[in-house]
Amino acid sequence: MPAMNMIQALNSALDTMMAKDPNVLTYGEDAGYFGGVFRVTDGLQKKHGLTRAFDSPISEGGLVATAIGMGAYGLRPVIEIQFADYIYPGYDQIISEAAKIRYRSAGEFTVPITIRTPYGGGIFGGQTHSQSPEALFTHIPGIKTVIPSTPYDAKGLLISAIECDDPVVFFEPKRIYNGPFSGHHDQPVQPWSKHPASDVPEGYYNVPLGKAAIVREGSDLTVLAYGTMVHVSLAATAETGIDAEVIDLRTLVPLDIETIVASVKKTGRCVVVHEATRTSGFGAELSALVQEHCFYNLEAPIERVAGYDMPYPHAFEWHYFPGPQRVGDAMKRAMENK
Amino acid sequence: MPAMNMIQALNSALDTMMAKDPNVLTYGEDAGYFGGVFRVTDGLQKKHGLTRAFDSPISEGGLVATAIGMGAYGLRPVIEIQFADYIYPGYDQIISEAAKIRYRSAGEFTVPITIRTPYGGGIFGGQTHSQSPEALFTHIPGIKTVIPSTPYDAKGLLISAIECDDPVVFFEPKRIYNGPFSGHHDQPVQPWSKHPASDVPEGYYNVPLGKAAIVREGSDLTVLAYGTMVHVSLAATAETGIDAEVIDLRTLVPLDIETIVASVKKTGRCVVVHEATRTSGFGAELSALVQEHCFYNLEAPIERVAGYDMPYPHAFEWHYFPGPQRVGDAMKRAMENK
Amino acid sequence: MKNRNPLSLRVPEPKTRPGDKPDFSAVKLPEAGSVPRPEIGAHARELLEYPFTLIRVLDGKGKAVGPWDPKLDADTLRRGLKNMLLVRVYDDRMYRAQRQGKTSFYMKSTGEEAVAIAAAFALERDDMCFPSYRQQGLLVARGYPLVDMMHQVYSNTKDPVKGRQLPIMYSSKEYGFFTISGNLGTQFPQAVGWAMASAYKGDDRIAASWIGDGTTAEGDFHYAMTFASVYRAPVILNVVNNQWAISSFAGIAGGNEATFASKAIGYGLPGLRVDGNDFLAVYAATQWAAARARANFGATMIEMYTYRAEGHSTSDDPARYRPVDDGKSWPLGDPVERLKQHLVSLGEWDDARHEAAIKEAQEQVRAANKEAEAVGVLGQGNIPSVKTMFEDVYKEMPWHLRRQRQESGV
Amino acid sequence: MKNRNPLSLRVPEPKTRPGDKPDFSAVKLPEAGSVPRPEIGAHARELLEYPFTLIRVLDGKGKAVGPWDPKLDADTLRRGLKNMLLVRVYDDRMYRAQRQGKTSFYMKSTGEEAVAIAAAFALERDDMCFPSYRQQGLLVARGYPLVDMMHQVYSNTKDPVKGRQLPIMYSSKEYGFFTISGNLGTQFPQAVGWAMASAYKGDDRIAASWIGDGTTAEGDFHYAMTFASVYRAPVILNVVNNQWAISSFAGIAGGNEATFASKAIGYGLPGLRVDGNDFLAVYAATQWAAARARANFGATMIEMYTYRAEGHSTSDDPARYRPVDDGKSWPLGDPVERLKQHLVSLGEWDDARHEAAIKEAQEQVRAANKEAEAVGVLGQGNIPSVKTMFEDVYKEMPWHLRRQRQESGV
Ligand SMILES: Cc1ncc(C[n+]2csc(CCOP(=O)(O)OP(=O)(O)O)c2C)c(N)n1
Ligand SMILES: Cc1ncc(C[n+]2csc(CCOP(=O)(O)OP(=O)(O)O)c2C)c(N)n1
Ligand SMILES: [Mg+2]
Ligand SMILES: [Mg+2]
Repeated sequence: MPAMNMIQALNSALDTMMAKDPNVLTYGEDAGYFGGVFRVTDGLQKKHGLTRAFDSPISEGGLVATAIGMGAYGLRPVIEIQFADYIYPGYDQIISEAAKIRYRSAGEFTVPITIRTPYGGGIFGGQTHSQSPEALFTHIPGIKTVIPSTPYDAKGLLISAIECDDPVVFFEPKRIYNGPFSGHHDQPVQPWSKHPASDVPEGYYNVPLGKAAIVREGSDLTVLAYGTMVHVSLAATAETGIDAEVIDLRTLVPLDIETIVASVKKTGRCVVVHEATRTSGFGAELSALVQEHCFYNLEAPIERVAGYDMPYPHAFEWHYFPGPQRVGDAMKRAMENK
Repeated sequence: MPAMNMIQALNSALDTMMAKDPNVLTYGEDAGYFGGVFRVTDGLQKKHGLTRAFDSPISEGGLVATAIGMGAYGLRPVIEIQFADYIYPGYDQIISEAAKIRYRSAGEFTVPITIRTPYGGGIFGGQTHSQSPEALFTHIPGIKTVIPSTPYDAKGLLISAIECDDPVVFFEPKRIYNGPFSGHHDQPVQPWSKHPASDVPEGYYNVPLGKAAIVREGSDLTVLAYGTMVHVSLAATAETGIDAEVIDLRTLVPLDIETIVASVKKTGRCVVVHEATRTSGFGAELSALVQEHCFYNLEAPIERVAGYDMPYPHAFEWHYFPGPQRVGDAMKRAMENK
Repeated sequence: MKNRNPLSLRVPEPKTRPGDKPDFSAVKLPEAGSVPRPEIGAHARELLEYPFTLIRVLDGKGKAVGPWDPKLDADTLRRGLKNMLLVRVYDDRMYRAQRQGKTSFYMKSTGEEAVAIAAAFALERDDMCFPSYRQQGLLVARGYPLVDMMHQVYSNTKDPVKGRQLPIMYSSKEYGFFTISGNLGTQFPQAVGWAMASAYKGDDRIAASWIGDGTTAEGDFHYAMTFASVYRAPVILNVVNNQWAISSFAGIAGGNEATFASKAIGYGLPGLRVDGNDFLAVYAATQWAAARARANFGATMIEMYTYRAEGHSTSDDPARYRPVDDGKSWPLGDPVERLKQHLVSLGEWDDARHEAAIKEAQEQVRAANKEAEAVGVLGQGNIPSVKTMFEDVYKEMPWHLRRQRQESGV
Repeated sequence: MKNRNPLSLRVPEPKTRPGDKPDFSAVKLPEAGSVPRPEIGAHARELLEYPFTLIRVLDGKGKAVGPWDPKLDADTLRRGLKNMLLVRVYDDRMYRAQRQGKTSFYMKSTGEEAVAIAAAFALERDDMCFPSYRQQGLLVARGYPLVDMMHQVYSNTKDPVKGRQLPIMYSSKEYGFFTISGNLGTQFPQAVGWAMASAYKGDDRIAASWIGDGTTAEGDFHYAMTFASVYRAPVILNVVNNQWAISSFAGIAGGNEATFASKAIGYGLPGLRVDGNDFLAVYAATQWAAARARANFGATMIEMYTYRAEGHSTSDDPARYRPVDDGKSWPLGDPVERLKQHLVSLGEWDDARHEAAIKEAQEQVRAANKEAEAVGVLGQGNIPSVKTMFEDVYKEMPWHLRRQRQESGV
């Protein structure tokens, strides 16, 4: 199998599902002829036709709303929101409609749609190309929130999202589209091809929603992360020499609580890591859940490493980005209390 | 001083500030001639003139956006979003614009606007007249989030919000507009007039943002609540006989962390209460903060009492609403572990 | 050079307020039958005048005149009239039920019955409707059981949406009636998406949606119009201009500056302006738009020009913001009376039969309500099992909801 | 009866793609000078044809013709030309700086200089501008120091917005230039709010805003038009139709179905359609709209019909989705060349002076850039003190940010 980067893996997921199911189509701003500003839909219009991969007006609200209508008809649309920072004009349709239609219609109408959107920092995108708004979706019942961290998972999870009968918001960590990222921006960029998870099957397979992955087993403490931060956490683990168990959540809602609880009960310590701003970020929910389930096992306070509570500031990319240094420091603090 | 209910107190705050400052004006859907569906702006148009209290098109996005423009000009608009459940079409303008304009312009442009909106359940409003979306705002740097629980605080906090040079989202607990509510829907409704906090001065005064109130001192455990849930928590305290310290947060961001930490360090136990859905609710942030600041003082897991993770279901109003029974049970659980 | 006259802010006000006499002198009415009927394939550019006139079929004497006369047979007209009567009686009964404390909330469509009933008649049974909360007439016209509507209003054990929605937020996939949302306008672009899907699949079903005059100010209106225009979606986008949005008159939505129908021009869509109290005009315009959509010429926007004869909802008292009996002076009258007059003028109807029809409707409603109340009304505990409250959030219940259900002790 | 022809989904496509010859045969151009100039107080209803024509002043030979000729003196014209040249040179230099790795991003306004410069000339200095990212010409025309723009682009220690914003997201209250947002369209209704405030205070300043053709599909466009119409706000709402939205042609925003200017009709606002590459036409239309607004007749929407001559930004390569040199064939030419031709035809300009003007502009830009680069370019660490990153989130720094600043160790 050829090595795929995350863009190629996502493209392959769409291509696979469009070939498999005529009810799958994709559209978004610049997602048609051009193939998307990150090239994720590249070639799909040429291969599957003008009406199955096309450009949309610049209207995130209209994108989500029409996808909901298509879903109600019986299609499985996959829409692309160009940057997660621009999802908010579609927010009402996502949380007031997509999330609630199954419930309010007692299961009569459903919304099997997938909303793909690149998120996160590390690309000098400034405050409107770097946001991580996942917590604004994890608070909303009726939506599933998914975030891959490798090409293999990206394809398998996107296929599961498309096949899911509930609406899925699928956040793509744009910083690692082309290669894993340790957080050491001063080191040479690694391509995915050197990473085992770039070994992506051509055809159909899936990675189930709601299952976390233990990407590194360890006994000293548990690190909960997702997206780019999985790789940063692994780097921090290597650099601190702490024998951390690093868990890639992969799906935030529904959360794989068993895997988390089993790990923290084993290690007795926990560090939660995300790029999103700290206050009311998803890390708060993780911290609350861990102390609720593992209170008597905890040997030290649960640490949160997160973005500072401010818009993502352009020139301060690397002061803002929660890199391996900050993650490592938190891991050390969590180990201190013996 | 005549007793005021919360509606009269809010009306008095607007009237006071409109009389004091010609740059204060108010508008919203049905907020003009009619005086608002909850009557909070009643009489303001007649008294202060057509251009100072008027109806707006049904466009929450336009409401927020025009208020931002007015704020940039130098006015202090107070807009009414008819129900918090309908704030989402204005969400992009609130979090991408109002919240970020001071920061992105390095302080050149500011947004001294107040967004008033009734929130919460207990009125058989069904899933689109009962929501508590505060956590969708506490996650956003640059916004202050305020929730009063009495007429006195409502007026004083609203005046502080109007005078604040940062954007404030002001959530009004509609269930207690006309009287405090213990959560016992089967008991006769109490008017505010019987409550000391209905003793509201006619003229100008303020209650500072960012300061919580200890509404009941106690030594057994700490209850953190806001809005309607303050009264429900007091009822649960009385009914369980647990000597709880009940803290009314009043402002969620910026949070009065000192008051919270001092209390939990004293009691060693904490219960967090809100109506909003549990997952990623503001209770998660409170729980995370408390365990970060008070880990070594905690004698039992922090309990969260919150709305179930689903749309607010009409017929199940009292099964869904987190009443004194559920709050009391959580308090007992928190007391169990000796 | 810059002039130094101070600017001033204009806030629109209605002509009349409580205490004033109703005054509709500003309402300009072209003759019934005076508006030509274009080809269904006409280019929108050729239809620029339609948004500024008013399509009327029934004249002052109840005669059907002009090119828009759909020439319906007497049986169809009688069915239309009976359906409108049934909705009106149903609305009255449910309104009373709320006043009697049997439910929390209700909304009538009184005065606007033709908008929904005539549209349902002109559409195919399998066309998909995305209504607002004021088109209960669609369900009635399609034969949805009254008793099921009542079960929903009472949130009882037989409520099709299991007590989860506010009264009148009906949903019926079987009857082509999309689950009503409390959030204004969201259904408008959803209908466009459904229509795009139908076109994508090479289906022949079209979609129709309804929003109010006030709701046109929401972004969803603009999204719907934009996507419908760009992708030539087979959809009918109805704006029901009943002159009021709760307490705000249509001028607050821009109605004083241009007709709502004229908003279609900027999207290159036909914008028809129709007497919404004229059953035949509503039928004819809907029929035209449906034929246009089915022939792949795309979407039509229709302004249904009518009047909200009663309060916004059971929570509203219009006497606080408009003259009492304002509705009685509405120059386009009442849709029931006008269709009755037409049938009478055709010799196909008379007062006796009308009285009988009303009685029959009341009987139907009484019987259905008896059955529904027997199952249960709100507040008496006859609600669906509390267990079900935790279902349908997702297709499968995730662990955290199972856990919350446990904690709830049900 | 229902026909059984299958529906089909229409997705608009541009006439030409890479490999094709440019083809603008669909662009219909009325004669320069052929459009009458209405009274500034004219009712929008009398202006229904304006959105469908094109206001042009400069004819093919560079002569100014017709009622819209603003009759500007030669000095003003020369200043306009020099400003356009300056912006163009500035854009080229900054574009190169990005390619040289001195900053992360840049966006040019090449081919659209007249849209911003002529508008700035027609507005009063204290009128408030709410621009998109492609009206840097407004700052240049108002004399904002080039070096400060460069400091912003380089995010250096002298960046007026303290390194917090992406390059080109300028902000200057002093120069009446609202802080640019990365979120498309949000400034449009904000400008309306600012204008409402000016009217509320009895001030005489007006507001102007600019968005692109693609951005008209956002809800903010609709909000702006609705509030401007309802409250008669003194604002000029410009839609810069440069034919492209990154890789999407204007048809994806509905441009094939109706002109963007015609969207004004549905709000009862005048909609002017203007040759955006004609300095005099842009000036005249802006002047008309400004006079109308100042006289309290309310808002005007103007479609500036132009062409995005280069890539969307430094991240874009237009050769992937449109014919190379498409821009060179734009039937309305280049704004700099056309104003030059006009001045030459008046005997007020010649090639030598033009060359000298370009040199002078290059000199200005070179000098400013030297100064800016000396202060610092992105990636070399010459950024504002990291402490400042924590400031201005709120007026006063709350405890949690103070704490985060401590933890950051700065
Ligand atoms: C997004 C949103 N904003 C506000 C409301 C509150 N609200 C409910 S009905 C209504 C008035 C709607 O008026 P109109 O669109 O004319 O419809 P009508 O009631 O006249 O049929 C308002 C403001 C809502 N339900 N949703
Ligand atoms: C709300 C939002 N959605 C999407 C984007 C991404 N984006 C940036 S520029 C652009 C194209 C804008 O085209 P147009 O409005 O025609 O302006 P132009 O670039 O042609 O001047 C897009 C889609 C954004 N910045 N904001
Ligand atoms: Mg209405
Ligand atoms: Mg453009």
